[in-house]
Amino acid sequence: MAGKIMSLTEAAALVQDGDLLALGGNALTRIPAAFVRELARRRREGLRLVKTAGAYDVDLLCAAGAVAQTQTGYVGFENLFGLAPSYRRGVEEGSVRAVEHACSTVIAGLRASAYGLPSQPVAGLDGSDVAAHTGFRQVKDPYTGESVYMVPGIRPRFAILHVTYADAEGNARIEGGAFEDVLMSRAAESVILTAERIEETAFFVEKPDRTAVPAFMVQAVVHAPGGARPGGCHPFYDIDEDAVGAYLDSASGAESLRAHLDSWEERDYAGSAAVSGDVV
Amino acid sequence: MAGKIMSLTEAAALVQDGDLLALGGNALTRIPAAFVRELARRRREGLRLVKTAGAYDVDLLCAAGAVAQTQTGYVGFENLFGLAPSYRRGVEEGSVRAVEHACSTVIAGLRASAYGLPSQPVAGLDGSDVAAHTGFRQVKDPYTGESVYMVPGIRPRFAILHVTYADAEGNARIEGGAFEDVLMSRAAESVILTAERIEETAFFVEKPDRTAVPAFMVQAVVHAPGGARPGGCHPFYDIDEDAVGAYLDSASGAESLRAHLDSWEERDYAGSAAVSGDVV
Amino acid sequence: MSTALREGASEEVRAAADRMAVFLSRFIRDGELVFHGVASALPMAAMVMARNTHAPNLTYLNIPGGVDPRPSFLPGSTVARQLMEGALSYFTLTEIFDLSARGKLGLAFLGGAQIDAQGDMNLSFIGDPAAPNVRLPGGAGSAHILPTARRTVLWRTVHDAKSFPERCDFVTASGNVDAVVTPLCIFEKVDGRLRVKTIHEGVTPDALRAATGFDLGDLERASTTPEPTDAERAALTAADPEGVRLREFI
Amino acid sequence: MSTALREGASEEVRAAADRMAVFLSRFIRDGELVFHGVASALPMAAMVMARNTHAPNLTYLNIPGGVDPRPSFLPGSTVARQLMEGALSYFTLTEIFDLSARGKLGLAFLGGAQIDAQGDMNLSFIGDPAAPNVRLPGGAGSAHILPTARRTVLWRTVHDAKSFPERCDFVTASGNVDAVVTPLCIFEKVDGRLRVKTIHEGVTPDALRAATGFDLGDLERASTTPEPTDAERAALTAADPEGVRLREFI
Repeated sequence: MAGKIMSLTEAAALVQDGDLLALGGNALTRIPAAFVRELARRRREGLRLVKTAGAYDVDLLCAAGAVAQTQTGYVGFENLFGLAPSYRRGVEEGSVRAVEHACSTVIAGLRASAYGLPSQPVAGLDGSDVAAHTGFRQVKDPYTGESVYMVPGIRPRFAILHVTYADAEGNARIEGGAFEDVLMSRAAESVILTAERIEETAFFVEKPDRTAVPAFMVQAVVHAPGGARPGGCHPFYDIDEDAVGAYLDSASGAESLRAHLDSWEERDYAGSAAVSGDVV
Repeated sequence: MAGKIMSLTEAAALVQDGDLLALGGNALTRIPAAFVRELARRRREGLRLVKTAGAYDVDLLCAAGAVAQTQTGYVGFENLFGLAPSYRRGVEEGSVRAVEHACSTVIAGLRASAYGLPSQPVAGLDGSDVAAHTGFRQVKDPYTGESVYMVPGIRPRFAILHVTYADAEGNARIEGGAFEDVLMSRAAESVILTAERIEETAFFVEKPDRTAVPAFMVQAVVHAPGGARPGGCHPFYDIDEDAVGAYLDSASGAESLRAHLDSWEERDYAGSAAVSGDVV
Repeated sequence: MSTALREGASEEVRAAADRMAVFLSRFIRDGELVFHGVASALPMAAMVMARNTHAPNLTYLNIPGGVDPRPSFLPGSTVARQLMEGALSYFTLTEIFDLSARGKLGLAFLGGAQIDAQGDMNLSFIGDPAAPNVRLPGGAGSAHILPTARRTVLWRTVHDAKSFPERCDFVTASGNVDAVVTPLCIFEKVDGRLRVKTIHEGVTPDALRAATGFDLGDLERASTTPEPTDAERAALTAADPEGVRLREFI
Repeated sequence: MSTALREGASEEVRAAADRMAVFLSRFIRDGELVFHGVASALPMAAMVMARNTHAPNLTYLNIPGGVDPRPSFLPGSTVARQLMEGALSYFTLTEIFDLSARGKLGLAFLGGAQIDAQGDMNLSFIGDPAAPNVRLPGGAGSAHILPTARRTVLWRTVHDAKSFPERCDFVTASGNVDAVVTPLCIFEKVDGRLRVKTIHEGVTPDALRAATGFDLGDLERASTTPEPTDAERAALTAADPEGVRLREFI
């Protein structure tokens, strides 16, 4: 089992400064947490992030100074911890450009790319300042004459997805909510998977209808058990609220952020080592 | 178990002359054959049909004089039996208006309705006469300035889907190829299911990810074992080539078509009876 | 932790949370398709409660995608896996937006950091959007859902003049607002403007005016919001025994 | 029935079917994403054969949606459930169109009732489209795939002047045609026009000209199509033992 499996460090090195990245999962569920920590350790800069609802993943990269732009519908810690402090600071200080979206316009932009279109019409937005603020343009529908908002294509360089199961070739199964992961995989130029478990290909042949991402779309597979922590990943673990709180305490300064990243390093690298041993 | 279960005859009576119907399945696989036979028996007229690739279902309704218009990418019997004789005759004689589509433009039209849009852009069609012939219009993309074809929304009155399993409320599971059935269920105003097997709701709770159509979209559920015959329905039966051939022999005249419909009547009604007995 | 939350909350906060959950639940009609999104502990509790009381046939939709889930407990994140437990089918957020866009979503609950006199809401920026004093989280799906869902009900757990201005600093979403539920009152939208429908027990008109940034006009038509009944309180406690709804007040 | 087909077919038809399947398979590159659609028995046989010979890493895509299926037998309908057996994932027709639209579909095989001198094809109407002499089945996905797939290879089992006119009566699809495979020759598209690349063994230039409705120009550059090798014949028989490919010739 070699295939597309690589270490977390190798996979993170595929990401270049300035890349547009779609991050899978939603809020604190099935987020590519280990991967974004590695991007922060590698001191990536100028990243542009796409997500419907972000939390730890978007905030941590903002805390690390890695983010130039976000295209999101929501970034925050819900009723658990409220606003995302580093995201908020980045936007308020002007270092992070927040391109204001509705979750539905993020989806429309991803659909445009997935469908090979320059832009995708979207319903809604009536009466909202979002369209004018962000610069969504309208066309007249050629049949009805009504005005329709078009969202320009969002074509991430990579979709970064933390999945429940993957094989070495990149077939991926997601348990629990799939959110926008499947659409992101289609919209992106390529896909990097981190996976709780690496399985043999026979595992996917058994339930092909459960394969959310087919291997031919995937460039890299990282074995990352616990890779969504401190978020949750069904059926293995729930959101770790204490650990999320610890992150929020540490995100205020460069030094404490470094300590946070260090404290996760051993766990983040555990899978990569295991792949050439136990899992093969 | 009452729910939305009704007899084939009752469900067919929901369809009015002139309705726009999306027919599930593809070619000779998992087609709503029993349902279209019942529409022919009930002498429906002026129906407009939507399908990517049709065969027996579209041809039989043309043979019965029930069809005013088709929006299809393909109608034929593949390498098994070639052209669809009654569809062909209807179009050539002018009684059936064939709105020429690519399968992808049928999908785009369904997407428009599913997404609540008046029309949906679509890639491809360059150099083809289809767009001009059918009247697909272009808009200039408001970001790139390039011309993009828009397909007007296709909003069927009903999606008629033959599914593998359904419960009395209308949750539906499809085994094997799902084709455009899921999209049709979203694009249509309402859904009529015919199902090989009626299952308890617990069956769907066990594998909710396999529920292709949620109950809240469905208006009627018909128990129709063998309801795709002479087409195939995984995992229960394959295409019955001899029976397809027998249909093609009978489709040439009104009398032989009547005999064909009569010969299927007992089998077509078998399920409806069973529902109030065995299955409850 | 949730138990600690409940134990630690003041009597006043517990009463406010109970009231708001119950009042939200009353807007749910039996048989309706009902959606809540991210950061929506109160509507989550209200929907589970409503299903066990007056709306047994509601269809419960949420972001993880579980249709009509039977969560073993109510999670602190309203995007957590518990909202898929016992579901009959999965229906993703993308599908929910499409459903709403084609006019088939019955009711959606949406929160706002500011809700103005027109019933428009802001979850984007406080101050100048070009150089904001506060970058808020963003409106999630609200700009899409508010104008396309058949009905929406807004809520906010803080009722003060900054939260209820004459006009939002930025209109994140605008649309089909049926009602706004706050700790002090319930607004309805009439002729494009919020009007107080009922005032909660113990809230004086003067206190309500002082806490609201826009002119409430004549309050004589406003009646008193019927307090949660014993049956409603019991159903709420059964639906949310750990008091997750209190998280919105921390 | 398929066995009966094989037994009943003439030597000549069997030779033509074998040649065309083998020649189609040669266009498949290892590692490529390859698609065939409805009514495509020859490409189906060619793809299964290629996977067992020079293109073990092709990704096989089809309308039922089975990715890389291992069919227990080749079905008469190329939309049948056998094309999902042993698949690793499901990838619907809708997904395949999208894949092609974003430039990621490697190779598609598409048939045509007419294929003209420009390499455009017709599966819609013979005669005036407004009042056709023959209503053909329609082009299925071809109008989308031909201009968006990286490469397409067309085929037609009948090579006569009506099937290969200077211009189609109706252009159902036009686009990235790499080659056209017929029972007589292989065309390639050069500077927007079909040119004979190779002529099959035993076919004279005069016979080819007589069977083609457009001017073939100079045929001196055309070489002879290498006959199927013994290894290719064996692989084809192993891939399609029942001779489903013969169905295209009935």
